[in-house]
Amino acid sequence: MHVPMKTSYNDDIRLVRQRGTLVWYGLLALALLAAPMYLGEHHIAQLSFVGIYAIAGLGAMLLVGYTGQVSLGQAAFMAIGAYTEAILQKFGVPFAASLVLAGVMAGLMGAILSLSTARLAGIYLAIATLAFAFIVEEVLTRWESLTNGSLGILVRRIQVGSFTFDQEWKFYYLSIGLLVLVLWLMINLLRSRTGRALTAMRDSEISAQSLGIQLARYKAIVLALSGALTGVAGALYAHRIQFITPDQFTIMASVELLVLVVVGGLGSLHGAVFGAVFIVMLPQFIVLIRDAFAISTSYQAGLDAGVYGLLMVLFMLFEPQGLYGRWQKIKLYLDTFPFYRKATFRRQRMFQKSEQLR
Amino acid sequence: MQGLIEFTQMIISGVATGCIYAIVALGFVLIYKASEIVNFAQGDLMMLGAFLGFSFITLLGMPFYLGLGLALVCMALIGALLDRVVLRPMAGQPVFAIVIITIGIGFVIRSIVISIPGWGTETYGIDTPYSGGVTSLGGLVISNEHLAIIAATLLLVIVLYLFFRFTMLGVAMQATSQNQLAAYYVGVPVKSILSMIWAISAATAALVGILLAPITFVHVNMGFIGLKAFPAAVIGGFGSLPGAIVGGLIIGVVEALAGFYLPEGFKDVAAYVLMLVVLAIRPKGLFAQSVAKKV
Amino acid sequence: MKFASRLKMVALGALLAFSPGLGAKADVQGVTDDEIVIGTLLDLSGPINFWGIPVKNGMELAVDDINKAGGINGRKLRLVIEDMAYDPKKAVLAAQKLLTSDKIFAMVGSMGTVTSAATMPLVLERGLPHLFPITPAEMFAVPFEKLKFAFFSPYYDDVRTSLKYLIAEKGFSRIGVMYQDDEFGANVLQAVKDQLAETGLEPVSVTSYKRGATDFSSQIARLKADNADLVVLGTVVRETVGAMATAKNLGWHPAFLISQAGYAPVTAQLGKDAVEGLYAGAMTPIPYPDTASPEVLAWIDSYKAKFGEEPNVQAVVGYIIIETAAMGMKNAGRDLTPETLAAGLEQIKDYHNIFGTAPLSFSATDHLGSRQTFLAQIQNGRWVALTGFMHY
Amino acid sequence: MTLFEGRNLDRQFGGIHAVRDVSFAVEEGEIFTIIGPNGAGKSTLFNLISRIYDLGGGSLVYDGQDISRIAAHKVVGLGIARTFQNIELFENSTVLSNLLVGRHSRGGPALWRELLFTPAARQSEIAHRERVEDVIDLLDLQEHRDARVGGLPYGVRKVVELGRALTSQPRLILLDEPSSGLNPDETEDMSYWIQDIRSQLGVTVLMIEHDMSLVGMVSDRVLALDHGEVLAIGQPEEIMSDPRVIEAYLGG
Repeated sequence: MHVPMKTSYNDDIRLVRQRGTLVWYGLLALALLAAPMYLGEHHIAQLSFVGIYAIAGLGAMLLVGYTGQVSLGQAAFMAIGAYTEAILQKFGVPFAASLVLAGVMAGLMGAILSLSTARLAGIYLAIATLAFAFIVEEVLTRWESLTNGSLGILVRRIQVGSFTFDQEWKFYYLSIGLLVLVLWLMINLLRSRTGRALTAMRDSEISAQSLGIQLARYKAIVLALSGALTGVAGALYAHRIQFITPDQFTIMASVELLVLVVVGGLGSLHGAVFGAVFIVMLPQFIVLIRDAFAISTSYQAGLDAGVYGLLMVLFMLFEPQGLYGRWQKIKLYLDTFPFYRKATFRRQRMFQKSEQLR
Repeated sequence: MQGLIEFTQMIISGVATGCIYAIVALGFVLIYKASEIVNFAQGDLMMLGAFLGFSFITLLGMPFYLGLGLALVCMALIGALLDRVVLRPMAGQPVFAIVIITIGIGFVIRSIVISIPGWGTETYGIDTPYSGGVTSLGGLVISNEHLAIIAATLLLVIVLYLFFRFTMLGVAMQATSQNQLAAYYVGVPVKSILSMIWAISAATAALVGILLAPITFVHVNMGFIGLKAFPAAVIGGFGSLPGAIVGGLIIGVVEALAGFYLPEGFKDVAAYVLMLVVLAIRPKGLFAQSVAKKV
Repeated sequence: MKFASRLKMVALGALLAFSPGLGAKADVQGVTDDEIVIGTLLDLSGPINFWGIPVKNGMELAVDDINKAGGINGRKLRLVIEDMAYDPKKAVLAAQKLLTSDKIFAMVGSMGTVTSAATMPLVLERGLPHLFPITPAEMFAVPFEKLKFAFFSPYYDDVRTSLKYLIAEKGFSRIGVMYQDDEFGANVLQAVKDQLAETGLEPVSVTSYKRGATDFSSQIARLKADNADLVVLGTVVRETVGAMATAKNLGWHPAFLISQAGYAPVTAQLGKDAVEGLYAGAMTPIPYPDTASPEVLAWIDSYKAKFGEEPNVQAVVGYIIIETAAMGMKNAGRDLTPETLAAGLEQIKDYHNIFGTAPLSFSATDHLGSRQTFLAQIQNGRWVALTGFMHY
Repeated sequence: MTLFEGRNLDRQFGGIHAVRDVSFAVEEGEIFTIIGPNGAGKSTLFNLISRIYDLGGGSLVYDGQDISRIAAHKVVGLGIARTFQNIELFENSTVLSNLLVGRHSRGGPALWRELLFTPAARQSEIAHRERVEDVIDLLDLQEHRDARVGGLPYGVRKVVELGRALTSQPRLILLDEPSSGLNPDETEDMSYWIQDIRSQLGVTVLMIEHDMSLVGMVSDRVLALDHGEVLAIGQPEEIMSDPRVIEAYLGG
């Protein structure tokens, strides 16, 4: 392993700690920039979905992965963002403003939700967020004068000045660009006081509190930030799909975001991106399996749900650190070969961390 | 007078629906108390139970009660197997892991049901000895299906009460729920007990699935009713068996009344609004004992 | 096909997809000298896969029949099916794949309003035809666009037509509505409101439920309290039965009307006595084996031989979608382009297929094949036609 | 000068009287130890002081100010830091970031500055890190600096928790059984650190301890607690030879 020499406190705060990493990220950035030149439109479309879902995933990751607050209602934030964007667009608000407002609106709803959930933990919180999502969905359905109810809203393409995002590659640059921006904000947050307060709450609420962290306040902050990020993703989603209805933001959509963070790797920014790639590519992957093993399309119905569920179970059983955790292990294995010790990553059990005694 | 009859009628159908929520919630609570696992697959277990009942009764033509019993036994085995294979390795893991894994199990169950020839995505009915008729009381009418559900819930509650109160096994299960470590030290075989609790929980799921079959029919998505049972369990205080029953009944009745007296849309969110209100006042539900963490 | 060669195909497909320009570059994508590739997006694993799976079967049978009969003007028809699980994101991605990797010539019979609304622009932007989506919404034919065709009488139309007939012929006056609170249900509600408004009426009671609901007691109690004599149900199968059984248990017996969405044999099978007398608007007679015409019987047999189960209305829908699209292609002649296909479809006038579906006509100004429906009723456990085709 | 005073502290849980009418005063700069058999109410006393539990009766006076009703998260800001009996570290973070959380009560930039990581935010970060490095040097934690806490040996974690409390620059530190789980060598190290904390940093120490050799070595005064009540307060030798104290330990 490589232990860098540190000469200044700035070293610890730096965005990229090792020169080698910088090279790799530089190459990745180049590859992404040039992608529309060598990838087909279909793959560019997939990548722009990866961008959207990674942003939503970062919102969920902040809440679930970094603060330890399980949310089964993330889709509600996406819905709020999407509807805010669609409605503001109808009133002719410019995209830059409406995108920000979509995030602000969703963040505000998150803060309001925290009023009733601040004292909750664990499964109670999960179910309370579920309830929140149901209520949001119902309000969107019933508030017909604003949302057009179940009939949905047609969303036009994004227009900035005279520039229209009418082609795949344009939207791709927008969503990847926003993803990079959001990643930068997240990194900043996590290397600051607030970010540390959030991870502290995840590991031990009681000692976080004794160190001066006001739990209710930080739970409100994290729900607001998570809501805002997911809301921004929702706004992009609305433009990407161009037609939104309340039933696109159901419990299934929330579960999908939860799967994204868990499969990607809890508590890591890479994890959110890995998870987004996974969620977007999985259907194609299933089609490959189907074709390769000559499974009749009659069984495809079961296959899809089955693969999805099986992966969730297997990841939890065998790789709770998610794809990113697996990637790190492979990297460490190569770095330390042949001295790799399995025990380095042995998972810890937490019998004392009983829910009932929180 | 007409208003009073309508009101009573609503209460009755609310109670019947509430009983369904209550049994599903009971299944959640049994498992949660024992192992702190919230089983998001409970609804799908219910669906699987109903499909088994359908196969035994309708496809194989068994007598209703024999088919019902057989379905319960099969589901109990499946429940124990799930615990043994999937959930035991997860003991002590954080909440999200449990949430994800049980949601995953739910998906797998759905996938299996869809892929089995003769089950699939169609909707089926189960004929019961009691279906079709109604019982009238003054101006009130209760369908036999609803009566059966209420009766079965009562019976189940009594049986479970006697079991936990008076049998060795039941007492051992209670001990396990209260303190696994202590139970282990006094010689309770904690692991087998946990499997047995899963078995009971899965069997109650099958029971409720078959009770529901004449009303909502048997189909892949029937497990979604589990989402309504969550508020029931939470309102009751997730760790309390009587709480689950009371929570279920409250939700059922509130829903029925909201559907009749309040504007459109309130029926569907009544359960969730009520739950958020309860949680804001009592963060651990109505019946939970408050235990502070020791530091 | 052998496993290895399949694997090779997958690899080759991936390679082609990554390298635009390598694939055969014809003037019109999806049309080669000996093949026409069309695509469809179905829900095979989502909440409405009880529609998607039989539709898929019906479509595959139609493709088989067409190719066995020599194809279309010397070209074989190939259908690429993508599952979108009723998820708009998956639908958009799957549509992208069909359009850019599989290079389909036309999108035919995609399912779902939301999913089709999200994918239709992608198809039309490329100048490709979007044919016959399976949805009750009118937006897929109206406003008129050159390459956009639909043939379903929208549920909106069938409800208005049935309601008009029932009010005129049976004298119902107090109309109640119970609808599913999604876009399908909203269409039904709108139809009732608009039809009643023509005679200055309003629904006496309007109530709704959430998709997947199982308990309808408070809704039915409301309708009963408002004393409706005809209840229009914006429901599919289970909810139809559930609502009527609840009413029966309460000792209340109004008349019930549903849209095409609940018009299926399974409604009668599940509901038994409870659904006796239920009215429905319909486009296609149900293919009961004992009353079917010899052609339909032969069709039922070949379906059973291929899929091992009885066909249902959904399968018929899948079949006639492909059959009708193929007819348009045949009319277009050997020089097949989106424009000639549109012209070919527009030549179809008053076409009656073997299933007795409402006759289809397209013209240069109207791309909605039929707005006609007939009224059916459940009598003794099966659907019986009460009227001929009509329109409000 | 009296830094901290508990006056007639009282707390019941259900029927159990965990702390009954306990009064004591801690002088600035002293090391004050609470001893007592298991279940004597020592940890409850700490939890009352750090406001995790509400007082049933009595009052807490710190630096002349009544703090009986302030919110739990504000306690550390006043200058009272604590450790926990069973170690409550942030297991999934590094030693460095655990210690940095200790700086939380010392303030920081506005959220938007953190998100954009403005120069002000960077300055604040560097200032906090300088303080933390001082503590790392003091407690010899350099080699574990970037290690994940969850993977460290118990003894090291105990020191990290002490360090985390110190980074908040307390005037009074509450140590809940600093030596529990440590081997004799580590216990000895711990005793030196406790003395260093007082002599080098001028921090007043209020601790709960079982190890009588440690108690004897570092304490200025000792309070013996049994069944939630004060048995005696006095010099270490005095208390340890008090027959009531001995009986409480033997009799349980």
